[in-house]
Amino acid sequence: MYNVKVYVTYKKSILDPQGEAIKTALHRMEHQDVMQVTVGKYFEMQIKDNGQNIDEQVNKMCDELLANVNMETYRYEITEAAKVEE
Amino acid sequence: MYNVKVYVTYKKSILDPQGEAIKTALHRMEHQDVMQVTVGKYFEMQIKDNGQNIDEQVNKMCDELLANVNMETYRYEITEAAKVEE
Amino acid sequence: MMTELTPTEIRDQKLYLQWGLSEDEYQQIQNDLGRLPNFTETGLFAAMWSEHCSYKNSKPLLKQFPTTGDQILQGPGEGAGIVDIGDGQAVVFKAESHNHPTAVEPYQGAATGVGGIVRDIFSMGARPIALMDSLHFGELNDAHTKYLVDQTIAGIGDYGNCMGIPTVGGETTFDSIYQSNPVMNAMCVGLLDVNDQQKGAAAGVGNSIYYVGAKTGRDGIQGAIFASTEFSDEHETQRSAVQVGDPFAEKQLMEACLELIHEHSDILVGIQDMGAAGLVSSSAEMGAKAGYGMEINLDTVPKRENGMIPYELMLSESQERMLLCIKQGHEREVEELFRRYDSEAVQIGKVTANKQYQLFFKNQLVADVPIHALVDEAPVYRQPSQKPAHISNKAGQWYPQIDNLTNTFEQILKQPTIANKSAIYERYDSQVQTNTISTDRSDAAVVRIRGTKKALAMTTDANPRYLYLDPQIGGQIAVSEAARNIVATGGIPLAITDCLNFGSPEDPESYYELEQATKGMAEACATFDTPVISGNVSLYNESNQQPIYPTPMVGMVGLIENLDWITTLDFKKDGDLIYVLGKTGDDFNGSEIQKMQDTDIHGQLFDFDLEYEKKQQQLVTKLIHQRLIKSAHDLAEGGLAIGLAESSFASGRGFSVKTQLTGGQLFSETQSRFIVTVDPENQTQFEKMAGNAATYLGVVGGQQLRIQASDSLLQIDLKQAQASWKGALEWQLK
Amino acid sequence: MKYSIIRFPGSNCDWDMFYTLQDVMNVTPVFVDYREEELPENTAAVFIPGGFSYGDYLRSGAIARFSPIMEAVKRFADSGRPVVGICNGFQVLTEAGLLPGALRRNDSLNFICKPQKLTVENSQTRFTSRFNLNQTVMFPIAHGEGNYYCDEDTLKKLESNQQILFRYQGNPNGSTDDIAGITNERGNVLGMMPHPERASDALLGGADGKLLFQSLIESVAQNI
Ligand SMILES: Nc1ncnc2c1ncn2[C@@H]1O[C@H](COP(=O)(O)OP(=O)(O)O)[C@@H](O)[C@H]1O
Ligand SMILES: [Mg+2]
Repeated sequence: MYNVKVYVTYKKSILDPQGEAIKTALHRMEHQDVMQVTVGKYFEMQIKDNGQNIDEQVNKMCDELLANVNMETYRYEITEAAKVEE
Repeated sequence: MYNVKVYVTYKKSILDPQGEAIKTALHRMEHQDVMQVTVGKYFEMQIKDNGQNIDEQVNKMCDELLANVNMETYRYEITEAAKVEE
Repeated sequence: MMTELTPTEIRDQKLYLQWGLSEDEYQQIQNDLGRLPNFTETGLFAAMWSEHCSYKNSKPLLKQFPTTGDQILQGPGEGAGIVDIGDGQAVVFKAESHNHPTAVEPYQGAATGVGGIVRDIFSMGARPIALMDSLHFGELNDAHTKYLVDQTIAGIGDYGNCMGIPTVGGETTFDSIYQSNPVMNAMCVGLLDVNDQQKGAAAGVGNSIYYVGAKTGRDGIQGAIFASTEFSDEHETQRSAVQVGDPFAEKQLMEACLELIHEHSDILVGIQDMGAAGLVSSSAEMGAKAGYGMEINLDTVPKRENGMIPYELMLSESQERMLLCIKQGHEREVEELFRRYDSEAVQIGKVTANKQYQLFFKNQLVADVPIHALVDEAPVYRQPSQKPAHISNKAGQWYPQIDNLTNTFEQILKQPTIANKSAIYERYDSQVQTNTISTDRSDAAVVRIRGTKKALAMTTDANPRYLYLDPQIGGQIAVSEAARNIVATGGIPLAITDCLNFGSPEDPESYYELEQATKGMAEACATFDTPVISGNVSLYNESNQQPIYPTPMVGMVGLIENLDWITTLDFKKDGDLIYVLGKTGDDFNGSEIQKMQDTDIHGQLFDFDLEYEKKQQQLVTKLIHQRLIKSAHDLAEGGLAIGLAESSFASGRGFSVKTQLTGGQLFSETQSRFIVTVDPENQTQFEKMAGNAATYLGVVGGQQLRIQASDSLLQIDLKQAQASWKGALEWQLK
Repeated sequence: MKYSIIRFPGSNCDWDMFYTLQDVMNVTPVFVDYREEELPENTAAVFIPGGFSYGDYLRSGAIARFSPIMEAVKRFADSGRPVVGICNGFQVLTEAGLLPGALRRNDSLNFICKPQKLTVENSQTRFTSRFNLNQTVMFPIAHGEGNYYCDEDTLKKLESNQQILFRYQGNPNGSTDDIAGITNERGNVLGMMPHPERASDALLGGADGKLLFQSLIESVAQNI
């Protein structure tokens, strides 16, 4: 069993309207020292070991579903888990 | 300067329909070994050091804005950065 | 990061070819300038002379369209067309295609398509009051198409919903030809006080050019060029960054611009949105239109990213930006106004007398070209045209095979193109602004004009299958069906906008389709006195050498002079009499039932008579004005059987009908027909007025759909039929 | 007496509320900008209209609640006077802590706009006195995040205090216990996802919403 965490964010050059709106809101709340905010998506997955390369599988999931590579990038972390956490 | 990463997810007790939908989609794509998917929000922030406790500040941002503590939980990571990345 | 080639490197390495300029065009630029163009200048010409901006291939064909009329205040050439509707008010509308961006990133592609068309409308001074769409996708049998549909709908919905503009209608069809080249067209309708009418012109030496709205990033650079070249899987990696929409920023920008227009018109000289080819096309067009030159200081342009070069700044297609020309001396007022809406307003240049278009960057003159060369002197091409091999001249008529009429009927109800579209339109806020009188209960959507007794009827229509079989007749039908929809709701057609979605003009067969379709549309527009007041051309819709069906979307708006004339398609009362207006023939080629039974369409398209169509429509208008009919529904895809069923489903009332037609003919798609219902009290009067145009069918009532045809019987429980029709699309989208 | 309609950047049902109050209900609405720090004098009731305040970025209503005017709205509510949040307004009121619970994304994950039948669960309040108990009414809904959530303790309290005013018939969005509209404990703050202002003109398909405005306007008149 693997625990996989995937982080998807917009590519650098892509507008992030949410990030901007949140930054402005934080400034209004007196957190003026926040210089930049980027908003992304975060996925936690549990994947059963099926004998195939886990990296390849996760890459495929990201490329085909979790991210749109035309505008987003992703990174992930894979840790091995002995068994399913409840 | 601090780099801060915040992860916001629904509380365990709350159904996450988005996670379910993504799991179903992954299964259709032949990734049947995905056992569970949770979807959350992910924020990257750059915060200028203002001499005040950074943990306290981030906690406050999360409690008041980034998460709705009625239904969400959050965790964060803070790393010190020498200067603003370009 | 882009590197700028020198003028000689551009010539030697033929960079201009990569950017879509031909050898001749490159030569013409040299003649215009009297020297080699530099990197920035080459980019400006490539963008401005692309099909998307210059219409170089379609212009001669667009000339066929009637564009003027007593009611027309503004024809093509501005952000949107304008039609007078009396009482000092006018309706403003236009449609736009975003097919390629939608194929690449459906959510953002569709969203920014909506954002763009909304800017066109408020740039004219109008408040947007409605949105519509026209969508054509591949068959719903693969995961990618389902994803495309879902995300396109989400993108359209989220943008319009957030802007507070109701999306009141549209159309959606499914056919494998659109598999990897979907069609996404959006139309926006606005309401204007005639006194507020604006133009996109920058006149008056010394007046200020203002950039307002979002910052410029590297989004969609080469978008205009990209939209004008063919799409094939190999180019995947060449795609430039997708544009992301920010409807919230646009809402703020719209409110600011409308306040400027309504309350400070004395200082506003011109306004235009930054659409395709962003800053260059908006600024150059505004200057050229007014007969002036312009200078722009690129250092002042608000930037989202570091290190952008002039080429990128000029061609970026970042969204939610507008360009204004403001009277000299009133800069403060404008800046202050936009600040109140958290929107940026920055002076980036001024109007000059010398008719040159000049760009400064880091204190250097980086582009200096005659403004008219850029805007008005793009070459115009008449391409070779050849009738496609598949267009048949054989009169052979295909006939449906019907073993069990009721089963065939239920099967056709479930075809995604016929099935109820609530799984789509319930994801759009159709009610905001509280003026929406009818969406799915009438052939055209109906939106009232607050404070008057009037309403607007609006519809989008295309029937690509007919156009594929015969582009000219298909073009006539597209306009006619739109008019029929308007008339059935009690409106008088005013004018149309269009999106011409076709294949490559360099392919003689695709060019033939474009040529013939526009000819047919023009003929129909002349017949109905509905000039073309705006539109958009999207060519090169093909993937891997396969063009889509010719798909001219017609967006039509009509005026309902009196709220009492609003007519919906639902049956009103048990016992009402049902008539069909118009004759039914054996018209199956290109029909829904042909597609269902043969999986493709073929044969020669049926005949069509514009004059007869017009007479039928005039009759319906007369019947409505005399209050002789209680419901009206035009017959389209699926024919009489489907038309009756739709009126039944919308009302929850069954019907019992008897006809001389065969079971097969119930699905014939003969044009120029309506189903109407009549109160028994008015039967004599109705029959007198309708004469032999009307054929009595039966009565409304009960909980069964029952059609006794000459050779067979259709009978089904209303609830069961309705469930099939209502659930089919939702189920197939899962 | 004035009926104050709060306008945030991105509010878009502000005019709908305005026209309903002015043209249908014949009372005097006024717009109040989110940057104001005080409500107009003589404010009889506060309306927070639907829309997408701050684009609904992050979570709907999350950013709007930090607007200067919200302090004044809180004071107004604390003094026992009526505050009504419709759709985005409901979301703002929960985010601001003026109403319990939260609004999640619809369980279908899709925005939904359609006519929706509701059951009136309590007709003894200042917002619902014109309705009958258990009456079925039709109000349009139009939201992407209308899936009401609260924990069990809160739900029990809502029930025992009769704070639930409207329930959906045929739950469209996954809301806990079919909840469509609630009040605070004191009964002076109402939040609901369905749009009464879209159901106040028969020409547009129904006028059940007028009963809600009538109830409120009458209660205001009685309190003077
Ligand atoms: N993509 C869409 N967006 C909005 N409304 C749509 C869309 N597709 C279909 N509709 C609506 O669904 C209803 C039925 O559409 P359609 O089957 O094309 O009707 P008709 O053939 O009578 O014009 C209409 O109210 C139409 O506006
Ligand atoms: Mg149609």
